[in-house]
Amino acid sequence: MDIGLLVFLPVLGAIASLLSRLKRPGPDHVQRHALVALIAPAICLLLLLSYLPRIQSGEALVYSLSWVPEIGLGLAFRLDGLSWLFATLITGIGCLIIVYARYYFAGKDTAGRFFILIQLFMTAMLGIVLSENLLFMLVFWELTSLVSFLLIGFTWSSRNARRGARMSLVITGGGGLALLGGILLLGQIVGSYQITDVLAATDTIVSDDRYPLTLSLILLGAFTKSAQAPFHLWLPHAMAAPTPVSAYLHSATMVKAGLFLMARLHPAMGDTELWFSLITITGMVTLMVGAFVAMFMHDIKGLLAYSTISHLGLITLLIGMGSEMAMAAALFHLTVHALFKAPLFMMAGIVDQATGSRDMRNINGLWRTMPALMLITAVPAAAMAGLPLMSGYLSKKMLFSESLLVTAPHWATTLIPVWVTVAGLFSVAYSVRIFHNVFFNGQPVDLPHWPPRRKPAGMLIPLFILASASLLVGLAPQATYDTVIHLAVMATSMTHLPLYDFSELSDAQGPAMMSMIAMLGGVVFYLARGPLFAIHRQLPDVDAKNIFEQIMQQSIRFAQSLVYRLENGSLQRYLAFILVAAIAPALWMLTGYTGWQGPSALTEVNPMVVFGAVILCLSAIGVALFHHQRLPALLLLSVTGLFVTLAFAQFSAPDLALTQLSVEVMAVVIMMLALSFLPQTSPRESGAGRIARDLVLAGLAGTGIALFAYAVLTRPAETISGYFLANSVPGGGGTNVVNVILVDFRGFDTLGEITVLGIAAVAVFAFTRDLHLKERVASAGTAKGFAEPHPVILQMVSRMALPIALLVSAFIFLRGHNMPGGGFIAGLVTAVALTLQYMAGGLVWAQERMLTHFRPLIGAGLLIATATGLGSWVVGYPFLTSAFSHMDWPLIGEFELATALLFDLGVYTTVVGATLLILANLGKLMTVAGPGQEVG
Amino acid sequence: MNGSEMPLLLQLVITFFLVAGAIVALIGSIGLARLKDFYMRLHGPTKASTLGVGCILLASLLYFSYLKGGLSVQEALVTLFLFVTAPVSAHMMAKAALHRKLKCSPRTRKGPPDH
Amino acid sequence: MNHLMIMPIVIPLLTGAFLLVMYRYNIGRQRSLSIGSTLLLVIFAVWAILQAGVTDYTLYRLGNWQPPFGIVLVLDRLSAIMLLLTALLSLFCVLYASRGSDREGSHFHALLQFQLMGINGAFLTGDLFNLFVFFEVLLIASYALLLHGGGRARSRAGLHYVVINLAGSALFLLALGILYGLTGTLNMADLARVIATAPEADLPLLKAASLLLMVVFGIKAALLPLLFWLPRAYSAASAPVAALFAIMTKVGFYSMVRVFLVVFGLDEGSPANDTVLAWLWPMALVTLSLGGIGVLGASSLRTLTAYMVIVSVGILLATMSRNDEQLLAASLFYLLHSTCMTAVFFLLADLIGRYRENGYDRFSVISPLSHRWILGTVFLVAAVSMASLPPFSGFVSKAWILQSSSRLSDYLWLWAPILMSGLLIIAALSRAGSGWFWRPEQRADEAAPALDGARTATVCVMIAISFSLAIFAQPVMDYLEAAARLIYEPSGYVEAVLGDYVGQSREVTE
Amino acid sequence: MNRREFWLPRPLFSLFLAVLWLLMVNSFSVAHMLLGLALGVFIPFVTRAFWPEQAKVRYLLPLLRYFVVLMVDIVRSNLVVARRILWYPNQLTPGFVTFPLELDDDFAITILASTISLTPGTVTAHYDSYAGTLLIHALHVTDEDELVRQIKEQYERPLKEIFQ
Amino acid sequence: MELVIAITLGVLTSTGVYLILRARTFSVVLGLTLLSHGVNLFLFSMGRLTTASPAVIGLVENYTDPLPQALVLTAIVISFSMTAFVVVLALKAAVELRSDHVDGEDPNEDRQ
Amino acid sequence: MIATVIPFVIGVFCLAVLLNLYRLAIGPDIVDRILALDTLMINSIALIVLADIQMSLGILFEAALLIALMGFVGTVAMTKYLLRGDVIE
Ligand code: NA
Ligand code: NA
Repeated sequence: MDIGLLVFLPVLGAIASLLSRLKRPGPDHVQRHALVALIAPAICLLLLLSYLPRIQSGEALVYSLSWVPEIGLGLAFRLDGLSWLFATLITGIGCLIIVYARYYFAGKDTAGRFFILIQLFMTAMLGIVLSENLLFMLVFWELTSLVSFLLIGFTWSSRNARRGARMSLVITGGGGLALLGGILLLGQIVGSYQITDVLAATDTIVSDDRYPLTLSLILLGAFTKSAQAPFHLWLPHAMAAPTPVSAYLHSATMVKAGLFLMARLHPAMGDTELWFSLITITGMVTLMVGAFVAMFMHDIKGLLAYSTISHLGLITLLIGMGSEMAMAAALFHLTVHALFKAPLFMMAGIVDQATGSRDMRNINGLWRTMPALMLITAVPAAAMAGLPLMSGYLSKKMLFSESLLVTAPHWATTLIPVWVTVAGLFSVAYSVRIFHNVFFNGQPVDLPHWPPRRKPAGMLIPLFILASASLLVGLAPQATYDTVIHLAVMATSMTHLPLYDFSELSDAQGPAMMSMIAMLGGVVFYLARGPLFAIHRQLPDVDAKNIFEQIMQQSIRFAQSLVYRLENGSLQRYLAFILVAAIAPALWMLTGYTGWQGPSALTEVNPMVVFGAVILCLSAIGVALFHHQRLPALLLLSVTGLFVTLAFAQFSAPDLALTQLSVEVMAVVIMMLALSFLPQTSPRESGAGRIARDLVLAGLAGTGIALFAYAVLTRPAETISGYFLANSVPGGGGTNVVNVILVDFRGFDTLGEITVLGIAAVAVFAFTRDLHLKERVASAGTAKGFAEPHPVILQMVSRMALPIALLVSAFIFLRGHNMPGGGFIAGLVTAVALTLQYMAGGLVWAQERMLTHFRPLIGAGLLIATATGLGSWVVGYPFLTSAFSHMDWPLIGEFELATALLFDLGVYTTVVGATLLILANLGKLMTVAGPGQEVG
Repeated sequence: MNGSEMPLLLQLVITFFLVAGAIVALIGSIGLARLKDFYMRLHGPTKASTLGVGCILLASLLYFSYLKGGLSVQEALVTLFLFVTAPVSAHMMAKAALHRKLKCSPRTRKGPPDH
Repeated sequence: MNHLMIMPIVIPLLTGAFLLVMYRYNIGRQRSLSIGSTLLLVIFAVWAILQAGVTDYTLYRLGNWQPPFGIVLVLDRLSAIMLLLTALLSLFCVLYASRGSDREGSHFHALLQFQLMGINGAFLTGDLFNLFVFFEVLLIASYALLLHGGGRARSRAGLHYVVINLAGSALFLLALGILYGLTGTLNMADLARVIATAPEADLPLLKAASLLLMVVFGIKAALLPLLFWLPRAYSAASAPVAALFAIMTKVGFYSMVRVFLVVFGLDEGSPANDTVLAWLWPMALVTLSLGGIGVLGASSLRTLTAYMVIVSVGILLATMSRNDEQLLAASLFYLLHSTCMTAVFFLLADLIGRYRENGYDRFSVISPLSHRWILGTVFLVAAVSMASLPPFSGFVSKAWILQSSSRLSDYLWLWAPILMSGLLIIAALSRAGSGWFWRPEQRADEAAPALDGARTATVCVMIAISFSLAIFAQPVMDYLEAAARLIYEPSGYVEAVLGDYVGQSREVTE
Repeated sequence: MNRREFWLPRPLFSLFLAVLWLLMVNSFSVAHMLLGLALGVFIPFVTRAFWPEQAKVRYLLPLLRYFVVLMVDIVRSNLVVARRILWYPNQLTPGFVTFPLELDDDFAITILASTISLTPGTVTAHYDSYAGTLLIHALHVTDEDELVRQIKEQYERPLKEIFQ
Repeated sequence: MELVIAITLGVLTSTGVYLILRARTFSVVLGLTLLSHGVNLFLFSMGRLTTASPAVIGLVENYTDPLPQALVLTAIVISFSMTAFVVVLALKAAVELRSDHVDGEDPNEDRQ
Repeated sequence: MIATVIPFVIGVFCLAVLLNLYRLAIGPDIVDRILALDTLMINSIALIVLADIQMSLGILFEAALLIALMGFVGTVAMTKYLLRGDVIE
């Protein structure tokens, strides 16, 4: 449990920092923040130290808590030698960074934010190294990318900071996704994400088909995080972050996460040809690229960044070699690097703040003004150069000696030793340069602050501690190795190893020679820097950030153009896509289908039906042909509608005929209302190609429908409708089965259907409410002549027709349950009769005479229908259960009372309200007082 | 069920109305198709078709009255409705034609007054 | 029979109708009614979750008619989940809209209630034609809501959306016609039964009908190449409407699951859904990829979110088309996550847009912003969740999907676009965030309107839901696995719905 | 307006509706009589605002007689028109005739206009309420004044009697 | 007879499809109407077509399949609602987008 | 007798309908087309009634009534549109 505490303590610290930040910033607020921020890491460090004895006994402390067992994700922690080493580095250096930052951020408001983020980051790093569950580790892995994004963009007003932050997030985030894939595959192979299980399943993993992919994905994650070429590009640009961030994230900790992962998985996945070649080659390239570029950097932080890349490559190379000794060297150098690189960054920050510059061409001769800094920096600089007696010397010699031991594959045996020697040479050169150029090399040039501003001595404390530690390691390598590193190495090889013998190392001749060459060569190289810089200046200046931005921009442009080209705002194209999508699969499916002709015999041809069919077809084709002339097309459409009605009447569907007819007229009236605002003709704007394409689509669609219809019609019908015919009278109380289906068997459909109508009307109301048709409104008025607005004769007849039409609709309504008719048709008849009043008397005239507004009518209709349905609850039946009874009243005769009639009343009311609401609002657009005024 | 058990006289009457209606309606439509200008064409449908359909409805009235045993006057309602609305339709169409200043045939004695 | 089951349909219907009757109600009363109704929906949805957890299938026979003759509502775990998701989502949308967006046009609350009725009906119904009806209800309401507030962009997008969906409705009817013509029934369970025993010669026709249905549902779900209406429609809609629309594509997905896996999937030997699933797979993958590209190329946060919707649809349909029980469960989890987060982003785009001096949610405009800290933090957290980064539900769901799919032979086809689109999302969101919150100057205080606490809180609670979905993932996953198991036992569904009805009253006419 | 006029604006028309109802339902049960009467009262009540003018029908019997005459004329006119259309469509001499109205009740004018449209070879094309004239199109006209006189004689005079 | 009906359905659908692919809202509305005619008739004919047998109990001896009729009735009402809606929307769009082209005057104006 | 004559009568009305369609197609003016459509509607009332008689159903009366009503309203709408450029104002 307390391992888990170890991980989450910094979160608590971050919360504490957040709370402390809420307090009004006083003169000492940075100090307060720093103190608050130091608590959690310090406790962590102490806890870790307290674990050391147990770790040294070779124990791996594992603690697991279930979280999402379904996907194998658990809160599981593991503390063994490897994680202890990393965790200690993270917390230890973290504490020192916080101390350093207390002075670095002195007087700045942003300090609080820094302390919050740095502790969050610490949590993320501790999570990575202490996770026992690989998926759980991934949670923290992504968190490091994210917090690092925020930290790099810390000074967000700078464009460089923003770009650098984005670049690092995209690269490391992308790597994280690859890692996710890799880890999931690994988990699938092993059957568990627990590191214990994974480490125990080496043979299963290596022999699996998916091993190459798994390894590649995992390494992709590791390489991006650890800035391996070609993913190293983000690291130099992360230097836009404040120096404490660079010192912590980009030298000591985050970039080591990838190395950690490789070391962690080495026992499970290493020891293969693939592992060796992927990692060593990457390491070698990174090592060389980093070292080479570092030599030519003028920016102190830039140089340090590239040197970091180079050292990361070096460690990667060692991990790739994979032998126990190489692993020992890797971990030793990793520790050593953390100890010397952090103080060098801190130095860069001090110099930057003191002089206002980081350019080594300007910064010279600081030894006079900052002698203490010079003295302290000498140690890490020497360590980086790998001078004898320094920690870096030993680790470099370990590398050299390991490089000589490589026997397979063939290409590596000579290449690697030469390669590492050259790289060593470069590293000597840039180490000498950073020290000499900053502290010596003549007088400073054009520095913003000169003489340097005094910096608090406190900043030197963490520097001093780290430098001492580095020195200590160099002086007592064996002790260092034995106490901490050996445990980690054992964790990476899962075997009990003999201790590394440093005395053996000092006796070896080869490594010593290589060291010598590197050192002398480096110095020579540095002395010859003038001409070399001149040559380097000739080389094209490549800014990775710009390249990255360009790639991003290009991708975005590509994405935009692709999307724009597809989603180009053309409805015609979208519809064509949909048609193709509907036709193509069906066509594909049915090519070669032979079952179009079903078993049923064809029925004989009825000439009247043929006549109707021909006219139906002709009128439809006519609409298509004359669609440019809109009113004639509309008339032809009416003919089509009429013949559809006749078809329904002919084929035993009187209800449908009635409905179709009423709907048709209302639709045509509505279309004509709209047509008065639209152009009277459609321009001919389709090219021949477009017309041909559309004709093909239309033809295919029509053929498809025809084939389907033919296939179905020639098959015997097998349906459930016998039940409806049988139960309509006994169960539904009506002889018109269609109506009984509508109000009873499938009354729920009808409820939905009238809701649709109601919504459509309300929608029309809502969006014509503020529609302005200015240019049209002016023409309305009271014209004389033939075009008088309200012809008297029409008015007279319409008024007379209204009561009669209402009587007819009452008739149709009441009859509906037993004969063709029903609420819907009755409603439409009423609506049509009232529409006639609008047409004859005008909107204002008719509107004044309406008994009610239309929206409440719609609502009431829906409520009536729903309430009828709910009524059946009272007697314990489900929604819409009907009841009916025939009552024989004396004198009056037999009366049938059915709840279905009440339901139909709801339908009627809704239809009247909805239809009139639509019409009135369309008509409203024409009147002078129209826009903005509510009608209905 | 069919009309074969009907009294011959009724059958004859119904047949007469059917045939007469058909002929009258056809004449109306012929007029619509053949006559020279719109105003003349208007006459055919307004009267002939209305009456023709009226005859058919009358036949239907008789037929179903017999079939269902009782007076079935629903068709009369349709006829009535047609006779009330047809003049109004014609009136409205004529107004529209006047408004659109449709040309009269050259044989017209006196054109419409200008408004 | 438990009447609570009809409540998710009846309550919004009554509320909507009542709001129309009381059309003069002031906006305050409208809001209270609407919020009250939506709260009730949440309660009933919770009941539905519990009920479905206890009983695999709860039936509600409307009109007390025996299925397949009457319409039957079927509540199982899948529909219960969808009901709860809809209820919660709509609650947040209503709350958000009640801060002012609802006044931009008429009858927002009534229309929204009708929309909920349609959505809930589509989730509950066990009848294919009734599904069509509820589709139309939810569509017509969505047309109206899309146009809510007016403006040119909405008119254009609305017109396209409407016409395309009308074409879709025509296709739906065609497919229904073919199915009815060949099977003589409309009840999903009965259809499944008949299709499973259909004569060999009819099978291709039935499969062709299923392909037509794929297009119909594909238009709703936004499957390539049927999705081009979506980006503009969703980005034109007002924020709460767009957020509610996050569930709409899922209605299409849900219908596909119901129809293709249950109705066409009964025959275990050679189910009729093989053709449609085979078509769905590549189309969904291309959809997913195009969604990712669109996310990168989006010019505003709303458009970006619209493409996020497309990405999520791609993932959902691709996983569904693999016809695997566990994968379906995983994709249902992803459905919960993606619906929640796309809704969050539509709201967030509006929330942030309100506090930018100009440019609303466009990326190309650099504009001072007020309340940078709060909004920035909310955006950051939301973006992390949206990008499927841990520790939010997106991470869990994606991990589950990838994991479950890795057992399939062609898993890499799914993995590659999922992971790549993840990267594109990270790239796009980091650009957006850094451009909005880091780049411009702080907006001058006097010009800045006060932060709307209610709107912000709504968004935050939704993000918190995404987070708690990850924290309490296991129980949710158990539920979803059970839901998926039921889907893959269509015979159980058929038995539960049809009961002892074995083709009585069916007649054959030559 | 008194109570009766409010609740029962048109008693005669109500009765007409009730009869019409019975004709439509084709059943003369007590139930339908009651229902017909109820509708006859209810419908004019709810639509009274649409029909504000009081019809001034003086004599019902002459009106009925008028309609019978009209029916005969319609049949006759059809025969005439049929002959013209079929046998000599090209020899027709159509023309517009302005008919000066003596009637001033809109309802009566409407009946007259409809009558003209339904009878031999004439269609009412326009009603000019300012000038008080009807514009008539005749399919075949040889003497305009004769036509005007004929219409006045045959239709306008009876209508005037009925409505004034 | 089946062939006649099939061809009619095909023609209705074809003309509808052709028209919805036109560039002007009015043509699209015409097309949608024709398409819905085609589809409704198709659905209707799926119950097989019979004459003189309306599903009114007691009127005739053989009844046609009433279920598709009920479905088509629902479909007609829905397509009427949709037509009304889309007509008004087309009008609104034509006014606001300054053109009755389905994409307005400039389809990409709200894109930046 | 009636059964024999009905097909003939139907045929005559079909001929009438064809003539109406001919006028509808050639126009020349839109008013001609409206007139043709109006006539077509009236003739189709006859067709409906004849079909009703032929099938001896007696249930298509409402259809005839509605065609009459709807035909009238449609014609009025179209002519009003021509007269005023609008149907309702
Ligand atoms: Na220097
Ligand atoms: Na019932």
